[in-house]
Amino acid sequence: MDSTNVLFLLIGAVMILSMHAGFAFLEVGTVSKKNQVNAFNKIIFDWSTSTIVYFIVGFPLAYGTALYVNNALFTYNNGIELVRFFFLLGFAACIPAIISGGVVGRMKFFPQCLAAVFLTGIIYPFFESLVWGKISFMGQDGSFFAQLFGTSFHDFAGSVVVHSIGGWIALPAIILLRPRTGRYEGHLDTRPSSIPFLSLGSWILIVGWFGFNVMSAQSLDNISGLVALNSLMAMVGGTISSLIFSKNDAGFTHNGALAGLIAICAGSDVVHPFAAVLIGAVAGIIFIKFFEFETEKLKIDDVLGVWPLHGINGTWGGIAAGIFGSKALGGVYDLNFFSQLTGSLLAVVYALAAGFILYKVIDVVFGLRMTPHQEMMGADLTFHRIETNPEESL
Amino acid sequence: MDSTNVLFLLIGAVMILSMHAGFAFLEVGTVSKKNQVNAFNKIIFDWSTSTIVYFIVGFPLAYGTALYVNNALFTYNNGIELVRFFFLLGFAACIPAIISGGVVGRMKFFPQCLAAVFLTGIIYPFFESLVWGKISFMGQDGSFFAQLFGTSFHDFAGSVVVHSIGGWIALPAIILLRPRTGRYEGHLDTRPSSIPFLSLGSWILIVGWFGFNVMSAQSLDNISGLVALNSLMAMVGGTISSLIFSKNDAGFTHNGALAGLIAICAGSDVVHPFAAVLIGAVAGIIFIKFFEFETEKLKIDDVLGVWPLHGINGTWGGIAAGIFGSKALGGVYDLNFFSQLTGSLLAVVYALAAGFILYKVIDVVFGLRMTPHQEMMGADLTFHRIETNPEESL
Amino acid sequence: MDSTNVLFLLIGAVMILSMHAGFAFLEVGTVSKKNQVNAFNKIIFDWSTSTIVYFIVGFPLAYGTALYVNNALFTYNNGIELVRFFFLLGFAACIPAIISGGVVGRMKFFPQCLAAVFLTGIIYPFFESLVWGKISFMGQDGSFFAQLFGTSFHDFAGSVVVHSIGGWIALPAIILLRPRTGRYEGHLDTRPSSIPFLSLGSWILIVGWFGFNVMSAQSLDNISGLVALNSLMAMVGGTISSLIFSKNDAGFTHNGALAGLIAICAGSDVVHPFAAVLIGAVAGIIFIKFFEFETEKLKIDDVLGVWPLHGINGTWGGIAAGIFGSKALGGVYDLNFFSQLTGSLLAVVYALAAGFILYKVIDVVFGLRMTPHQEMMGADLTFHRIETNPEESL
Amino acid sequence: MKLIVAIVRPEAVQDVKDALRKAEIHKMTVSHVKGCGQQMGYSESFRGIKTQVNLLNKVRFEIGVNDNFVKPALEAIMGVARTGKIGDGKIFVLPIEECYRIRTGEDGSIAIG
Amino acid sequence: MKLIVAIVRPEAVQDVKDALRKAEIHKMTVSHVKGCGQQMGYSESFRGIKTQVNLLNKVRFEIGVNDNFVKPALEAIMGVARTGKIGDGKIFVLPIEECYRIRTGEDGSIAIG
Amino acid sequence: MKLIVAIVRPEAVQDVKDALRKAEIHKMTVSHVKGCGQQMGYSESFRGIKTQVNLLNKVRFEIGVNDNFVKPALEAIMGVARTGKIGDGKIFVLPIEECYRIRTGEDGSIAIG
Ligand SMILES: Nc1ncnc2c1ncn2[C@@H]1O[C@H](COP(=O)(O)OP(=O)(O)O)[C@@H](O)[C@H]1O
Ligand SMILES: Nc1ncnc2c1ncn2[C@@H]1O[C@H](COP(=O)(O)OP(=O)(O)O)[C@@H](O)[C@H]1O
Ligand SMILES: Nc1ncnc2c1ncn2[C@@H]1O[C@H](COP(=O)(O)OP(=O)(O)O)[C@@H](O)[C@H]1O
Repeated sequence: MDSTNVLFLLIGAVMILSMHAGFAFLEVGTVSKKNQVNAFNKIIFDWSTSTIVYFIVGFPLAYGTALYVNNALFTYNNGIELVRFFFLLGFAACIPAIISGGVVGRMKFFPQCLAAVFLTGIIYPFFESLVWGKISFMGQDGSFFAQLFGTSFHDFAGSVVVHSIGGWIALPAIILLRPRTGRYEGHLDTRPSSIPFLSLGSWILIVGWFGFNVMSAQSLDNISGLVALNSLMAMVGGTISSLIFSKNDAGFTHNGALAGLIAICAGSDVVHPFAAVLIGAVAGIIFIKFFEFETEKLKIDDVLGVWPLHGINGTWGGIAAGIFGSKALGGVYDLNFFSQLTGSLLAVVYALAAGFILYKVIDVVFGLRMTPHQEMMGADLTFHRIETNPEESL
Repeated sequence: MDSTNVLFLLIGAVMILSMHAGFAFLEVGTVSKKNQVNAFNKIIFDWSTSTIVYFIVGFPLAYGTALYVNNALFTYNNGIELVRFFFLLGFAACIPAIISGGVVGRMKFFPQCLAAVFLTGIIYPFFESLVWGKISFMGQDGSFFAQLFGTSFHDFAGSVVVHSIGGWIALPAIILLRPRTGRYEGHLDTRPSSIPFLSLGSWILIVGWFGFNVMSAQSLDNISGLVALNSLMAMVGGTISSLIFSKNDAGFTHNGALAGLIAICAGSDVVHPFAAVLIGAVAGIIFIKFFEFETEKLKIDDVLGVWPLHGINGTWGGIAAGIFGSKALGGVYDLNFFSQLTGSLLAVVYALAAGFILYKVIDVVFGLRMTPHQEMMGADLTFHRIETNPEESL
Repeated sequence: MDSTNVLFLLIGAVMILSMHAGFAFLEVGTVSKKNQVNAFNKIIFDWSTSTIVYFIVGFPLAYGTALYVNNALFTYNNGIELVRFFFLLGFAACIPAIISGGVVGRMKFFPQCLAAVFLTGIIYPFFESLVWGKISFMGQDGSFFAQLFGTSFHDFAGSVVVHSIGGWIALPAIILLRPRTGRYEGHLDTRPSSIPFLSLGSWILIVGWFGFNVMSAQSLDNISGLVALNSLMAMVGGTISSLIFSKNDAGFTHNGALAGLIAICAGSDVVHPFAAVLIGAVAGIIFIKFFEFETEKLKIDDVLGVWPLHGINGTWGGIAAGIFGSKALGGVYDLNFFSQLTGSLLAVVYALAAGFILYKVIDVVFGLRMTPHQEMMGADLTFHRIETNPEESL
Repeated sequence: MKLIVAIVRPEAVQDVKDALRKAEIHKMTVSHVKGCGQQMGYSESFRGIKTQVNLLNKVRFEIGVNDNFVKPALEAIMGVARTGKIGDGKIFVLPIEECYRIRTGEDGSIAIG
Repeated sequence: MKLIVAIVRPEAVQDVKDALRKAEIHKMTVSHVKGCGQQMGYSESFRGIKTQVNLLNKVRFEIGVNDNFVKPALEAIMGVARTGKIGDGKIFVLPIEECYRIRTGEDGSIAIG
Repeated sequence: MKLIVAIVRPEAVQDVKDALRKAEIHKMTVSHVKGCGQQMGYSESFRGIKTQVNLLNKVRFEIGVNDNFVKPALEAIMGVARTGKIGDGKIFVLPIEECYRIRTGEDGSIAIG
């Protein structure tokens, strides 16, 4: 049975690993051609540093286990703790990958990598430990929240812990960084470089998401077909609503599928499939409306729209679980609305504060922003001395 | 054991989900650059509407289970019925994805989405129920066919039920729609936009196919290494024959692999691996010859060649199982040739009739065809107001 | 349990199959645009011929089982032997895929396919049988090496058997073929065609690699979380070291991840995760230094750098397992350094000899090299009569 | 010697090439361009942001010819590139002062053909 | 009749199109080009191999006009394409000897507009 | 002032740029084009459908120079772009009537360099 659980978690871990290629292609397709190479190197490097940092600091912080000092764990139960680390690392590494899409095109390479170190080493694992980990505060049976509200805060696969944390940390980073040069003076061409790469990224994320959600059961015995079905239903709801509301806009449609998946993570194990469709459909529209509000009204230059996509929809997912996670509405379990609401809002506050402090400090110490000339030349030439189709340049 | 079966079916379901990205990229690579975005939005939207429709109407029609009215199923045996739905949805959703490749470049967006609703809601599930489902007619033990021929109609993973139905429905749709403007007057450039995307699509389909075929066992106990090996062998046979016969043509080679996989679905659990090579090799040549016959002689403008690829090769697969599914020829089971032949032909008749009626009615009521000006501008600009590489336009 | 093992091996087999799409895209992205189509057709055709040849000749040679003459195996234990073949075929088929990247741009199509036949039919399986197969010489318990050194030669997932054999066979092939015209006279543009395709290839390989390594346990009971973690750690080590040492070069970074994975195959089940990071980090630097040494100093025109990547790093992996595979250094097993060293060097000698003879004979009999005019026009037009974006040509 | 610069519809390219060949004009340089004229452009939209795009795909021929070939070239092009709908394109004839064949170094009217 | 060939920064394209439209000049042919001038290039590097790339992205306008439109066109372009930093580009005015509208076969100054 | 339009092989581009630089010519506009001449084309085929493609990749240089720079420019280009095999390309010299530097508004021979 342990060997089976190792396989189970491993499949999830590898699927989440593959999602990082999805993050990369989604960014590559959405940004300007002069910032494509940078997206690739950034994502793979952030994944790599996150691995080291989360292994040494983050995972021990969240769960109390330092795998590297306990060789017995290497073989105990086929090494299941190692694979659990790998699986949970995938979640942690989403944080920098999410933020990356918001700050693209004008953030310096190493400061942004440095941020990843703190994000996956401390900021994310601390919150993680409050919900899933060793600090019995929000999500654990008998935790503070459980005592306060009667039911603990429920976030099955990370709407709040992963997506909202990532998306809300991105917001201060994007604001501190200021818009790309010319973004609100009409000089900047904001059109995406490649719909096929955008779509490829979206598909890779969609497919990998089933590892993200289903394997969050963490043991095969607890696998739930409902989680799989609800993830599907929310993806479908997000796709349909955003396609219709955006009048068949390719960018919104592909992000709508992701919006649905983000929002369903929290309650995927408890809500009715029709509720999942609804949660996803609302998420698709949330993305459209808040993306326009953010980038046009507030003039916050969030390139991929990571705050509305991951931030607001993550929060929506946490709250929605509190609404639809109820037997009266066809669900299989009764969650507590106030527990969900409080937990979801707490994450917002934590993420905003942590994000502001982190990026402010890095900005003051190292500087976050590329020079105008670097920005004009593009991150690819600036940091990697290469264009995305090198053979074509003259 | 149930949890293991949930995992087993889920892996299959997710692999088939990923194949829809493959359908999209195969289409994107083969069509003109002005129809790429449309392929993406069409496939993801068809998948989404198919999910809803098959959940509410199609699956209950085929198997008698309405999952949404029976909350007990959400947790019964780890929710296995929900995952079975997801898995079988993948098959249903192939129907519009197959047809999409034939009608591309001149069909209006919403009529084609509407067709998907009827296809996955009624037309496909009805035939499915005759072979795999609750109407004991062709494929079930003790069904009408079993009584008539001594052995029931065998279609392990859908050569006939999925591919031939999809491919033969496409034929009347393509004919009703008429060729793209200028296609047979020499004005139309039929060259593909991108071999890399075509190849990517083909590879995604090839890889996902092993979920399609192997998980058709539907429970881990029944998993069959022979199914996996025969799928591989047919893919390889199709690749080799089509590469050689087409003198190394990249389009035929990549479709040849798919032709082999389509033809082996039906008999993959019963034939000898060498028979699988042969079935695949013949399928590769069938595609080449019938594609040329169809598009050059009959002047039917089947852009991706979905009728020869899925239609004829699906039928060939059903019949081939009747030939090679015999212990005398090294197989592991004796199928009945006439049962296979009759079943395969019945599918042709059903698909032609259903396809003709469906698309004729939609044509009369809503109109199927884009205007010549829309066609000239491309489906991307017409329906999505964007080009595939927006940043490059001036 | 057997059905579970069938699933286990099948997942590995399919993941390795997918890696061949990765080989294709890595090559496509790195070469000139005029050689892209060729990469696709070459890889899929090599895979196909390898399947047939390894099925009929190679696998029986290595393991003594001719699956096609023993129909009982088709159903015995859910056909597990068939899936084992599929899994091990994936390794064999890597040999031509590895070499392909070195000889690209000037090797004729059919001679290179012919080489694949001998490689996967005889040359690779013979060495394979010495380590993993029926000839008890190097890797088996009680083999010659085990007697000589006390511990047999250990190559868990093929650093030596697969990668070093492939990479070192490529070396004589590349030398015999001579550099591309103008390569060392400054006339040749060596810039890659597409970083996105290069990165896509790299990501597909990275993800698939976990099937390559983890499923090398060959039965679920033996699954090892340590193998998964160490693979991850080496990938991460290779990425980080090569990014830093190459000053953020996109080509080196993406190949560095692969370098780490190649080097860890041999010892992934025995070393400490920190040792894995180190092995990977060294591998990343080895690639950079030896690639420059090979292509600039030795003027060997190894287009993708397959000799330093797979050859030298494969050898390094075999030796590194002998260094870090020791309980004193935190590992879980004590390997013998001299056993590892001797085995790794033996592979070098065997591969160089076999590669030289094979390609020399093919060169003399059929000729390996394209004409200068063909080279100038590109392999795509020469062998496939098509360009990679056909619609764009005029 | 004249340089004929012709902007035509992408659909007409094969026919223009054939017509020129029939008129014994074998040498030309061709490129993808974008053009706007009486033909309407269109507006693009991505995630709610609209962009006015009024340039459509066209193909530009550049043909250096001796004076006596100007008329045949013009006739060849106009004969096949005309659909009668707006967007058919334009032809400009510019004077060439010198012409060189790089391969041989020849110049003048012998070099152009 | 003159052919105005203007090389401008990619960032200026929308403004140039608008300015021309305001000057009643609606017809043009545009293409992506690479240019070098006083502006510095850059060097690329891939897997240790450096390449000197000194051509930056520019956009080339080609506008056929009657003589009285030359001045408005030049003013329109220079009015919006100037940033004052090196790299702003050049305008060349070439003589056109003949001009034809393919759609109608019309020629001369009536055909150009 | 003259506009030198040179069509060369893609392989020659780096050498042409270097040669021009040595001849003190630093300003140019370059683009990818397709060309056909005495060099044979090829035919493509995809899924059984053949297309005649007779245009090969070339690179087009466009260099505005003052009259005294014409000869050095021609010599620089021909010196390095010549392989002696067909396909080497052509050079056309066209008259420029006016030239403007967008950055400063300067015109004439001072603006071109
Ligand atoms: N005066 C001009 N200068 C440059 N290009 C022109 C000019 N007039 C037309 N063109 C080119 O010809 C194409 C077709 O022109 P348009 O005015 O639409 O056609 P028509 O000549 O039929 O009215 C344009 O897209 C543009 O590329
Ligand atoms: N003499 C010329 N011939 C051809 N193109 C030129 C010439 N001078 C400038 N250009 C084009 O204009 C662009 C900007 O020129 P540059 O010299 O950098 O700007 P500036 O005129 O401000 O000094 C160049 O990249 C090139 O494309
Ligand atoms: N008269 C011409 N008009 C326009 N372009 C030409 C002309 N002659 C040659 N070219 C360009 O030069 C390239 C090489 O010409 P080609 O005739 O093959 O070489 P060669 O001059 O050595 O005979 C052609 O592909 C084309 O782009």
